[in-house]
Amino acid sequence: MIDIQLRSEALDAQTCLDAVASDKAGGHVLFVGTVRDHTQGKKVNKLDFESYEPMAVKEMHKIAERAMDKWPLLGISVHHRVGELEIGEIPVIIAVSSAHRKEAFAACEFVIDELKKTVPIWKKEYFDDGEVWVAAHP
Amino acid sequence: MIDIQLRSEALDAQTCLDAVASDKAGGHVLFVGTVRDHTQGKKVNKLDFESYEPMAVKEMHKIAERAMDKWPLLGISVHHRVGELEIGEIPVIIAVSSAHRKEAFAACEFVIDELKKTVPIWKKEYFDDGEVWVAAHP
Amino acid sequence: MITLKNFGIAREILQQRELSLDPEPLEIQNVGDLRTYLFSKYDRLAMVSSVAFAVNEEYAEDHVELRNGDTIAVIPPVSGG
Amino acid sequence: MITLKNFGIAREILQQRELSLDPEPLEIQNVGDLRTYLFSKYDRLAMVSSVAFAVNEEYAEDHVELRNGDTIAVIPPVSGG
Repeated sequence: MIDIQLRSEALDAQTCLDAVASDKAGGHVLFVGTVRDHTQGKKVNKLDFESYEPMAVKEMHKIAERAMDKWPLLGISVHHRVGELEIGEIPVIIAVSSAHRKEAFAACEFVIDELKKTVPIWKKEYFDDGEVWVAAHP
Repeated sequence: MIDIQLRSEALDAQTCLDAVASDKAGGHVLFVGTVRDHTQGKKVNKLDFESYEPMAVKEMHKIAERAMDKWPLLGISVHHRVGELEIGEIPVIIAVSSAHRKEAFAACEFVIDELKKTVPIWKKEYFDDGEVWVAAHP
Repeated sequence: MITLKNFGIAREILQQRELSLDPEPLEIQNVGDLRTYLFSKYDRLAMVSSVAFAVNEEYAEDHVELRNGDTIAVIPPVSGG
Repeated sequence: MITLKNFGIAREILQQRELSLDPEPLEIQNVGDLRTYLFSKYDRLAMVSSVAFAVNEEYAEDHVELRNGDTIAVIPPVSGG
């Protein structure tokens, strides 16, 4: 079971856990990203996430399918937020369920690592003295 | 911040996430155990968890402190259920927060692995044809 | 007197959650002596895959001495989580 | 005609989210030709740490041919999560 969503409303951990629930599941691992109040020593005021929506959803699906091929999983849910986020808000939640926990940990970490590499979503950080597209420049 | 609870009421993922929330956190990793409907091919009807309460709480604290020593974490929450549980119910939730996700994944997996080795809690599985204390016999 | 607290399968084998024991007449001086005594009195306990002990809520090896008033937990293999 | 969709810093540098381009007069036959054209026209884009392209919502290497009606996304370093 794969559940991929790109949303402009607040994300919710329980919703993602419910999406991967199964009577055969023994372990669920959830990753919840939050907007930190600082990056490399600078105070962050807010973030803005932009996405290439249809392709972002496709790429998240591909990652989930690769994880399903690598490990015996029961479900994967990936919800990513777009738009403006305040400190403490949640840009991404990933939930993975499997019969045993080891696979769920490995798969959840794989999904967030790959998501950060390939999914066409861009983050702009706003500071007191300006704004920057993350990773755009060396 | 360490939050350890042994509870006879239902556990809740969001409660554990809230317990480890911090403006400095970038990653939260949550492990949610659930009661599977089968074990080694046999259908499980329900479970019963018994604990040596004061020592179980102490041992969970020790594990959380060891994790805090090993990784730069912001918070750990460990909630364990006792009493009778039906299929799909949650015996354990572990939430870990840190500035970066790698440490949160490693620490969350460490805490559940150690919990299963040392915390004085015992699980009895009920089948159609009997009941068994898990791991009591080779 | 010492107090034994029995859990899981140990509680079922000893048929009580808690019991008091006078260690002196039984020549029980440390955790190892208590283990030997319990394993010989309850042969089903000796068949459990491993039995640990805690003295006053801390895991204790066989060499740990027992004192009057100690609370000793009989800990079969744990299976939380 | 091909359609360019520009995201993140690429959108800001090209100053529009979407633009149409006739590749024939510019002798743009594949993704690599488009990259060369954009980098020479927008020197700030050439300074971005890496720029990938997607043709019709799939990542495409420089050798991939462009056809009339294709939608090409200009993809600066992603930073989701």
